[in-house]
This record gives sequence, C-alpha cells and structure tokens, in this order.
Amino acid sequence: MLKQRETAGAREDSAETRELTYAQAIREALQLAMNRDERVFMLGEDIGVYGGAFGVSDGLIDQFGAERIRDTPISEAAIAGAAIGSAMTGMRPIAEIQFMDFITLSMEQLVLQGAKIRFMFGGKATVPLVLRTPAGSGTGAAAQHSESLEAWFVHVPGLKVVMPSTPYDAKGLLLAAIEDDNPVIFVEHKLLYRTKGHVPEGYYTVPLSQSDIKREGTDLSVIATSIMVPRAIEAAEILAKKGIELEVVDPRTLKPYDATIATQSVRKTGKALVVHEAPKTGGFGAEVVAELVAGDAFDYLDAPVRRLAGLDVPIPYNRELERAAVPQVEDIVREARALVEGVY
Amino acid sequence: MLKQRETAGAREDSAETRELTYAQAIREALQLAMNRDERVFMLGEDIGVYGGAFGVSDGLIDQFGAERIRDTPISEAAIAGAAIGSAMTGMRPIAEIQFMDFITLSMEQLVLQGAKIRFMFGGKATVPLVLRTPAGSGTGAAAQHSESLEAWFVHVPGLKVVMPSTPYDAKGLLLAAIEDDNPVIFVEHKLLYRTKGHVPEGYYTVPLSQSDIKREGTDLSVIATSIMVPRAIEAAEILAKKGIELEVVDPRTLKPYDATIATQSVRKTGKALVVHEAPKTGGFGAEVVAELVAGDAFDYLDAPVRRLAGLDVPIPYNRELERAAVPQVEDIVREARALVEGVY
Amino acid sequence: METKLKESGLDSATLLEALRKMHLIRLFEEKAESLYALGKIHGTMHLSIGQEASAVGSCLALQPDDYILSTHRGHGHCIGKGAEPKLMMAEFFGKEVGYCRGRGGSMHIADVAGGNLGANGIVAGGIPLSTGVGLSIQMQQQDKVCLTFFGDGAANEGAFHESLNLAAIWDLPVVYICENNQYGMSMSVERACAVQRIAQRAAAYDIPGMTVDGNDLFAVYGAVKAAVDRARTGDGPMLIESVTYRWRGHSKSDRQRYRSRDEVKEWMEKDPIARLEKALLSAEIVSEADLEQVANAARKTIEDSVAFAEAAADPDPASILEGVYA
Amino acid sequence: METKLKESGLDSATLLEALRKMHLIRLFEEKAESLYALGKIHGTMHLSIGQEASAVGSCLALQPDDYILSTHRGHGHCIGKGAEPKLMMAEFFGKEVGYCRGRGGSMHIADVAGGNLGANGIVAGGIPLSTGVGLSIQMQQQDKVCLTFFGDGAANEGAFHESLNLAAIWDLPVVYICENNQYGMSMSVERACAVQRIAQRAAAYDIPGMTVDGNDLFAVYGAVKAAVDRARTGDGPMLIESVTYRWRGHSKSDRQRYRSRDEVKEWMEKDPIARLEKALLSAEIVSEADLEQVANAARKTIEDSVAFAEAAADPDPASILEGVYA
Ligand SMILES: Cc1ncc(C[n+]2csc(CCOP(=O)(O)OP(=O)(O)O)c2C)c(N)n1
Ligand SMILES: Cc1ncc(C[n+]2csc(CCOP(=O)(O)OP(=O)(O)O)c2C)c(N)n1
Ligand SMILES: [Mg+2]
Ligand SMILES: [Mg+2]
Repeated sequence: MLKQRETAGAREDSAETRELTYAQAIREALQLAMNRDERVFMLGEDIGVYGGAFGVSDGLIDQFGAERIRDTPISEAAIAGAAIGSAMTGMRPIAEIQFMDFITLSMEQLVLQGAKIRFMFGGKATVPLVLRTPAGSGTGAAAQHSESLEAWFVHVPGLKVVMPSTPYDAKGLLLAAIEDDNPVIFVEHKLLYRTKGHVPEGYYTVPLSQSDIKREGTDLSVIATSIMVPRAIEAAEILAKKGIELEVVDPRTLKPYDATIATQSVRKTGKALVVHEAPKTGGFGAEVVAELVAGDAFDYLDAPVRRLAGLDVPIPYNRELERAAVPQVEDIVREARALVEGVY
Repeated sequence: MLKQRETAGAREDSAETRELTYAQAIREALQLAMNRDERVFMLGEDIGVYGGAFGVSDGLIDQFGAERIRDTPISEAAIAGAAIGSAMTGMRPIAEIQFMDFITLSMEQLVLQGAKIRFMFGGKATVPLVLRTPAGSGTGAAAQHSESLEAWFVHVPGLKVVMPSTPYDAKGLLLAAIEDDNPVIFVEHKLLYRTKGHVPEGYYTVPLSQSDIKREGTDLSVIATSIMVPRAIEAAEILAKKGIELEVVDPRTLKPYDATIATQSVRKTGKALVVHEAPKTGGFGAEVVAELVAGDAFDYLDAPVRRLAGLDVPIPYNRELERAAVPQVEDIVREARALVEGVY
Repeated sequence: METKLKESGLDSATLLEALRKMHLIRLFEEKAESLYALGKIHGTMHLSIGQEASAVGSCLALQPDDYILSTHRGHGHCIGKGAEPKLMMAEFFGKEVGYCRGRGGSMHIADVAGGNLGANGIVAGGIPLSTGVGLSIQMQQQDKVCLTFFGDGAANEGAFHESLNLAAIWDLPVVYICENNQYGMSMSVERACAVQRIAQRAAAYDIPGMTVDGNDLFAVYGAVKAAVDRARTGDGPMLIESVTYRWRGHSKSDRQRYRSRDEVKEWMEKDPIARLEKALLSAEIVSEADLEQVANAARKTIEDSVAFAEAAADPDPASILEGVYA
Repeated sequence: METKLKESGLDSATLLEALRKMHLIRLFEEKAESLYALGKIHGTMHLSIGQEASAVGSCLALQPDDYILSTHRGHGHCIGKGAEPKLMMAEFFGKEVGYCRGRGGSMHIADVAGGNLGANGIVAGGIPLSTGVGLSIQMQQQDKVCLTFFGDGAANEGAFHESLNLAAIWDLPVVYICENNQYGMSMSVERACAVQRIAQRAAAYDIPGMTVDGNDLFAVYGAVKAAVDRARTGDGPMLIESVTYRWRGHSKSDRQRYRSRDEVKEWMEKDPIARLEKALLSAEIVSEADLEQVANAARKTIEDSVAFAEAAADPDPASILEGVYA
C-alpha cells in the first residue's frame, strides 16, 4: 500500500476533493487568484486564444479578457521586465516563459533587477511576481526544449523557487506564490501536466519553504523533486515488495529551502538518496546533501549520501537516449537498493 | 612557514620565473596565444584603447591591431554569438564580458547554443572559445557589479569553468583554455588582479580539471576557490601558530571537476571545510561536499563537512556590509578552528 | 512571371533542380507529418509547407561553401542548401546515421559539411551566431557569405537588434532573411510587431531593407542574389523580408484559433510550387510530362529516405556522452 | 534662446528652480568627486557634469507622481525628479539614512516615494522595467507617465529593442530618453551605433522620434513635454534623443584615450548652466545678483548634505539580511 499523504495547507476552505490534473489544478489556482485580486494578471507568449503551449491557460482569455491574459511578442527580456516593472508599481503579475530553456533570455531582468531591487533599494520597493515555466525532458523536444534550470535560481538571493510534484501541491503552492510579496520562480513539469490527484475546490495555500513527506518509510530517505517524486514513490512500491521501505521527502520549495524535514527523516533512516532530473553536477541535489552533512544528520548517517540525477549531457532527441539521460523508476530502485543493502 | 608550492604544468619552457601580477600574467598569456595562432582574437567592450575595465588588455591593441583586439558595442548577447559563430567556423575567439554580472545577458547564446552545439550536431561541430570575465565583490560596486556566478556554468554540460587563484595558474590555465576545443568560461577575480606571484616567461599550460594542493597540512582540508585560496592560506598561517595545520586545496577547474585530490586530502585529514565567495545556497561548494560524501572519503570523515561561503544576500554597497557578506580571513580561521576542535 | 524568369538568368537545369527541391521539401514534410501521426516519430516538428519558394529561392543565390543558419522551421532551408533527405529522415527517426547521430531531431538538423550550421530551437537563436560566422569569413578573408533565416516573430527578440547593429557597423557578409509567414505561433505580425513591414527595421541599422513576395521563387532569388553579391564584395549586410504563409499549424498540436480557414485557403491559392510550375510551362522550359517526372522522382527520393531511415540502426546507448566535449 | 524661453511657458520661479537643480547636480558631483579623491567614498561613480540640462529639462515636464527610471549616470535625474541631496549624499557615504539604507550607493540610488524607481548598474537595465511601469499605469488607469533615461550605448542592447516594440504595440505611456553623450565608455557612438541619429530607431517601432539639443533646457523641456502630454492622453510612447556630452571620464578611472582634449574643450563651451543663465539674464528674469544667490544657495545645500551624511550612522551590521525578502 502506498503510504502517501497530503499535508493540509493553510486556509483549506473545502473538505471536498476532486480528481484534477496538474494542469487543471494550476488553471484553477490562476482563476481563483484573478477572481480574488484585480491586480493579478498574466502575460506571456501564446497564453491567450492558443491557451498556452501546454494548454494550461486554456479558456482563461474568455473569462478574463485579453487585458489580463496578455499575449506578448517573442521577447523574453521584455516579458520579465514588464512583469517586474508592473510588480514594483502596484500590480501582481504572473508571467509565463513558454519553456524553461527560454528563461536564459530573461536572466538579467530576473536576477540583476527583480531579485535585487528590494535589497538594493534598502527594502523600499516590493516585487510581488510569479514566473511560471514548464521544465523537463521526456517529450522528444531535444536539448533546447528540455531544460531543468531550477538550480540557477536557488543560487540567487532574493528569489524563491517552487517546484510542485502533485496537483494538490501545484494549486496550493501557486496560490501561496501569488500571495507572496517576492519574485517566485514556479517550475512546472511537462510530464506532470496530465497526472491526476485529489484537489479541493476552494481557495487554499500550501505554505512555501515547507517540505512534505510523500511516503513514510524506515530504510532510506529519498529526497526527490518534481517528477522524481512520483517516480520515487513507484520505486518505493516495488521495493516494498522486497521488504525495503523508502521514505520519500519532497522539498516542494527549493528556495528558501528548509532542511528540517529531510534532516529528521535521515536521523530516522540513517541513509539518504537525493533524486532530481537536472544534471547532477551543480544541481539542487548537491545543496540537499551539503545541508544534510553539515548539521545534525551527520552523526546518524551510516552510508555515503548519494545523488541520482540527470547525466551531464544535453538532452538527446533519440527516445532511448533521452530516457537514459535522466533517472527512471528502475534507476531509483537500483540505487536505493544498493544503499540499503550496503553494496556501493 | 607557508608550505605553498606550484605545480609544474605541461610544457614549461622556461625555468626562469619573475614576479608578475595576476593581470599581467593573463595579459602575457593573451600575447603568447595571439602570437602563436592567427586564429586567436579578442572581442569585448572597451578592450581596445581603453585597455579593458581592469586594464588587463592594456596595450594589446597597439601590438595586435583593432581587428584582433576588437571593441564591441554594449551588446552582450551579440558578443557571445559572435564568439560562438566564429568559433564554429575556424576562429578561436577570446570574448570578454566586462563584469560577470553582465553574462546574464549572454546566457541563451552560451548555454543553449555554445554549450550544446557540438552534442546536438552529433559531434560534428567544434566550439573552441574562451570567455573571460571578472567576478567578485570587494570594490564597493554593489549588487550589480559583484556577482560570482560560476556555479551556474558548472551546472551546464558542454561548458568548462576555470577559476585561477594565482598569477602562475592564471597564465597556465588561460593558455590551456585557449588550446582547449570546448567553450571555457574563465573567471578572474577583480581583487586578485594586483596580487603578485612567480610566473615563468615562456609558454606553458596548467592542465584543466586538475586540482592543486596550495598548502599541505594534516588537520583539516580547506577546499577553496579563487580569492578564497589566498585567504585560506593566510588563515592557515594564523592557525599554524596555534599548532593547527590546514591543507589548502584549489580545484582551479570547477567543471569538469575532478574530486580525486580533495578526496585524497580528506582521507588524510578526516575533515573538510569548503570556502567560496558566491552565496552558499546552491554554490559550487555544495558540489564539492556532495562529491566528498558520495564516495571514498565518506568513511574517513570524522566531523560534519561544512561550507563557509557568501551570505544569501545581494552584495551591499556599504563597506562593512560588503565585507560581512563574504568570507574573510578571520571567518576562515574561526570555522576551521571550530571544525578541528570539534566545537560545532 | 515570365519576364522575371528570364531576368533571373537561371538556366532550365537549375530551375528544374529548384522545382525538385521544392517538391522534396513538401513531400518530406507531408511524410514527416504522417509518420508522426503513425507514432513512428516522436517529439515535435514545424512544417514549412507553403514556404518552399522562400527557402529554395534564397539558397539558390548561394555558392556551395557559403553558410546558412536556419530555424525550428528549417527542413526547407536544409534541403535548399543541398542536404540529403535520407540523412534528414534518419535524423528524424533518431538514428545513428542521421545528420546529428540522432541527438538533434527535427529542430536541430545541421549539415555542417554542407554549410548548414543548423536549425535552431530558439527563436532568433541563430541570428547572433550568424554575426560570428560573418566575422569569421571577414577575418579569414574568405570568399563566402552567410545567410540567416528567421521568422517574423524573431524580429522582436533583442538578439535580432544587437546582431544587425553589429553586422552593420562591421560590414559583415551576412544576409538576414526574415520569413514573414504572418504569425509567430498564435501571434499575428500585426499584433506582435510595431512596424508595418519588417524590412523597415533595416533603417535602424542604416542598411538596405527590402520586402519580397516570398512565394515567388524569382522574386526571392533576385533579392537574395543582389544581397549576397553585395555582401560578398564587402558592402555589408542587408535585411530581406520574404512574405509568405505557413499552411499547417505552428507545430504538431495547434487548434489554429487565431486565424480563419478562409485566410488559409486564400494563401493556399498562392501555392509557390504551382506558381513555379506554371511559369516553367508558360516559358516552355518544361512539358507537363517533365513536371510529372520531377514530382515523381522527388516522391521516390522521399520514399527511399523513409526506407533507409527505418532500416538504419539506433545509436548505441553506451555512446550517450559522446560529443558533450571535444 | 529667448523666444524658446517664452514659448516654453515656464514662469520665472520654475526657471529659477530649474537652474538651482542644475547647480545642485553639478555641485553634488563635484563634491562626490573630491570626496572620492579624499578616500571618503568608495566604489565607483559616473558623473553627468555637462549633461544637467537634459536631466532637469526632462523632469520639468513631469508631474510629481509620474515615474522615472534612471541609469548609472543618474544623479542628475535623481535631483531633477526632486530628491533630497542630503539623502543622496548619505547613500553615497553608505549610511543608514541614505535613500537605500547604504545598500545601493551611487549606482543604485532610488527615491521610490518620489517616483524615481532607481538608477541602474546595468546598461539598458531600466528600459524593460519601464515597459512594466507603463503597463501598470495603463492597467490601473492612472494619470501618470513613465520617463526612462538611457545612454547612446544602451540603444545597442537587445532590451532596448524588445521594450520599445512592446511599448509601441500596447501604446504604453512611456517616454524613452536617450541621452546621447557621444560615448559609451570608450566607444564613440559613430563606432558603436549603425545609425546616424539614434532617434531614427523610432521608425523601427512606428513611433515618433526626435533629436534635441540636450544642452538647451528649453529644447529638452519642449520635446519631453510634448511626448509626455502625448503619452498621458494614451497616444503611446515616443523616443527622444537628447544630444549632450559628458565632461568627465566614464567613471573614476579613465585615461580618456578615446577622445581629444580639444573635443572636450569645445563641448565645455556649450555649458548648459551658463547657457541657461545667459537666457535668464537676457530675458531679464534675473539679475547677476540673483544668479549668484541661486548658486550660493545650491552650494550651501551640498555642503550641508555632506555634513549631514558624515554625521549619520552606519547601518547595523546585524541588519545585513534585511530586505533580501519582503
Ligand atoms: C526564445 C524562444 N521563445 C519562444 C519559443 C517558442 N516558439 C517556437 S517557434 C515560435 C514562433 C516563432 O515565430 P516566427 O519567428 O515567426 O517563426 P515561424 O514559427 O512563424 O516560422 C515560438 C514562440 C522559442 N522556441 N524560443
Ligand atoms: C549590460 C552592461 N554592459 C556593460 C556595462 C559596463 N558599462 C557601464 S556604463 C557603460 C557605458 C554606457 O554607455 P551609455 O549607455 O552611452 O551611457 P553613458 O555612460 O554614456 O552615460 C558600460 C559599458 C554595464 N554596466 N552593463
Ligand atoms: Mg512566423
Ligand atoms: Mg553615452
């Protein structure tokens, strides 16, 4: 049995839950936020009649009009600038960068302006903005449409980084991000868009900077992000049949990252495996490991702490190579087992 | 006594060494490379008669002319593109981005084009380019002129990242980077430009992806990058008077990073402290730690592995705040001592 | 049309070859489309059906060792520059013998040996690269020219601006071809672009700009030839706007709510292939039978390319890291 | 000049206030320069001495709650928009009472309450932001305008292009002021910029462009006022090129090998302050004694600001993380 649970967030209005896809959950959050607050609006490429490259904003233009669901030219620096400038002066923009890869064109505005303005101005300006963007591989779109660049933003003081793995979290975290007065990079995974899960109808938030235990276990803590969360849970089910119980920890907010829950988990299990899709070298997993071994968990560790992550390779087009470039369920099973059984 | 040594690189032509500054050593490497290979040329903002924002290319235009020391408009995306496009078609450009902060404007070209072209094209193109850029704080230039963004590039397959800490290494690594057939991000530190050290006259290279032990010691391995290397050495001298011997390891090449020497060092000392200037969260230090605890060194560790790095804050203007934002010698002394004495 | 044909100075062999390439493009893409529908090809693709005259007419102005840089909608440019359809098809299938050893796929097909420095998944991503290619040609004093394709949408990216400025101040041998097919995904050029004619943007760099009928092979060829000649003699870059239309949706899934069926129909009547055929017929360069033969030969080439690609081997999974570094 | 003065419709109190601000700018910067030489101020600074008419003339066209976005060479814009020199000076000294609590320094002075959304260390960095500010004004239906300053060098950044296009298609109430002071650091505008007059680039966005003598307060005011009025009524953005000259080097250390002393001298003879004084005298709005008094008052203000700043407290080191997050 899948020992999965959902952490109730703040202000969960409705007890009733339905099955929604991750994409639908995000759309519902957008609708709720825009209904609730006139200052909230969206801007990005093809988010209007096209409905967004992945259909997330489908129909929103009919509901909210072209002023608030604002198609932009293909100008990623200007999209970021328009979001930041409007955020500084009373609006609460939700910008969309069509693929995370293209955020490379917005870096100056996001990192040198959006992230720093408040601090540089002595706290006298506020930049409440959310930048949504789909990341990840698995769609055969090759090296320039498959990036997972969250680690870059984790390294930028002033930004927040959120990466939901379930429809429930996607809705609640997005609403929390929109409420937040800081620039938040909200990273969605393309392969999760169609995954389903229970999502309450009303307005609720999942607090930022709070990890979640997605499955309880005793033998190994698997700290996984985004699509690696369902993959880790699947791996856990397979291993459970062999008597190995994985605990799956989902950080959900990567920045500011609170290591408390991962640390507690490792103090219980004594072992840790960190799993993400982005290339291993310099990825968020390194931060998770470094936080574990710097502190309270160190003395409880009885095995090396390992990372299972993307290879250091641009995402290849060929289906098999693409699959081989990032961790799959069987890879998690293998690595987890090796750590638990001490064959490393 | 400072137990510092210099690793001899490949093809060290001249035994004679002189004292040069780090800036002079870089300039000498540029001269040697351009004299040796017609395909090598430089492009960047104000590198001509102005001599570069930090004087590194001073005089080169007189020696090599305005064609090869090519001033550009303020167009960082085009600078990167011009470098990559010319590298693909027979030239060996050395681009300069005036401050590392401005590399945020070149990210798409560097990361989605330069780094991936070879792989995406099935190995059928080569992009031999060096991008030099000054990083770091300490000049009172505040948040938009003090970035240390090396960790971003460490996370990008296809790029190499080099970060010298001494004049000797600066010259030898730059020549190795220019010889290399891959895009190399060469990160110089503004506060190191005026530091002096022995530099042989002739052409020599320091191999990429080879760490260097800058000081031998027995009690704690300090793995430090760039300006933190001289600071760590200074801290070591202070602690040596108290009977604590630090071993200072300088990775020099951050990508591809070879953890062998750091691992060996930690197997000897049993303790590790990683020091860099960039903000701690998501920095290169996390990668160093993660590599240490994933492998052979794990069983030899007898204390938590710690990172001492920049605070998660944009670099402040005020002199004292600026100083407080990044590790200073006294901070290294304090942290090293705590780890060695077990008071953590 | 007929006078244009004569003025072009193109001989009949060249014209038939151009027609053959236009057929190859259309047939290659129609095949790719059906293979995708059959699940034989994954990923995404961007079809240039309806834009064949723009690609072929442009490349016709080039010498074999000139360079091009292309876009996500790049099959036409690739075939125009002389690539082998079977190696393109193999790439589409992700096979080891494909142009990119199966690593690139539709959006990254490059034929480096043939002077095609690659399609590009990034809108305007090739434009700065072309500046570097031009610089390289200039510094090596080569007798070459670089031709860069991009769309109307790309003309709103910062990279466009920086690159044209740089090419202009340095008189680089680069010809910028904006294929204005009326839309950047769902955004019409009227909504996205502040200027009526994209060619007008040449004025911002003090270089010549010109708008041509992109469905007229002769018009495209004439304009690009003049620009290429100019660039080759050191007179610097030029911006050409080639006005055309994409018949298909933006990529594999596009409900096309942003345009009307009538509009599409109207443009389909301006079919560049039919137009060229008509011109060749009325100039009595070919017979109906000749046309049939050209089309059939092209069809055969594409069918063979599919057979070739299907039979070819996949990359060895163990080779996954090859090519990350030189 | 005199007719322009009359045509401007500015009353004498306003004109004297403008003159006072121009003095404040020059004196503030001369003081900053000497404080730097004395080692009392660290970091770097970019002086706009010689460009005072451009900053003050532009801001004169604004209402108090309009916005500006400024540049690394921003002291003039800041004073022009009404900032208090003592709080600027305190920022220069890195003091807690400074505009940015000592976190920003010269390159980041912002007076958010006064509508100055900040100097900017990034060339063209403020331009995309201004697009957002304009959008915000438009969506909130506010009676405001946003004025963005940038240099000739900034006009070659991609951000310039994307932003002007966006502002143009959405008719945003933004006025773009390019202060062409002939150089971007060491690069002359002739070498860096492919177009003769930067204002010509307006044509690429189908918006009005205009070049004015940036050392003539009345010319600047007139052009900006027209643009601001136009933007305020919803007619969209405009690009104004204000031609001026920086007397000092680019920043603290600049050997100025890229220009001749004669050129600098020539421009110093076009001193915008002297010019305004002459106009006021010949229009008999002021006497020599009045002028003396304005200058003296400005001098006193700057001296007081130094005393204020020197006496002020440094930030508490324990507060270092304040303001990273809201
Ligand atoms: C930088 C960037 N932004 C967005 C996209 C997504 N995208 C791919 S093609 C396209 C439309 C491009 O329009 P245009 O330049 O006119 O070329 P066309 O597709 O019409 O040939 C968009 C938005 C991208 N690939 N790269
Ligand atoms: C993106 C970026 N590139 C380069 C620089 C370094 N830099 C600062 S000011 C400057 C010159 C700017 O020229 P211009 O826009 O004409 O303004 P001016 O200094 O003449 O007022 C340069 C190159 C920078 N700050 N930001
Ligand atoms: Mg188009
Ligand atoms: Mg200038």
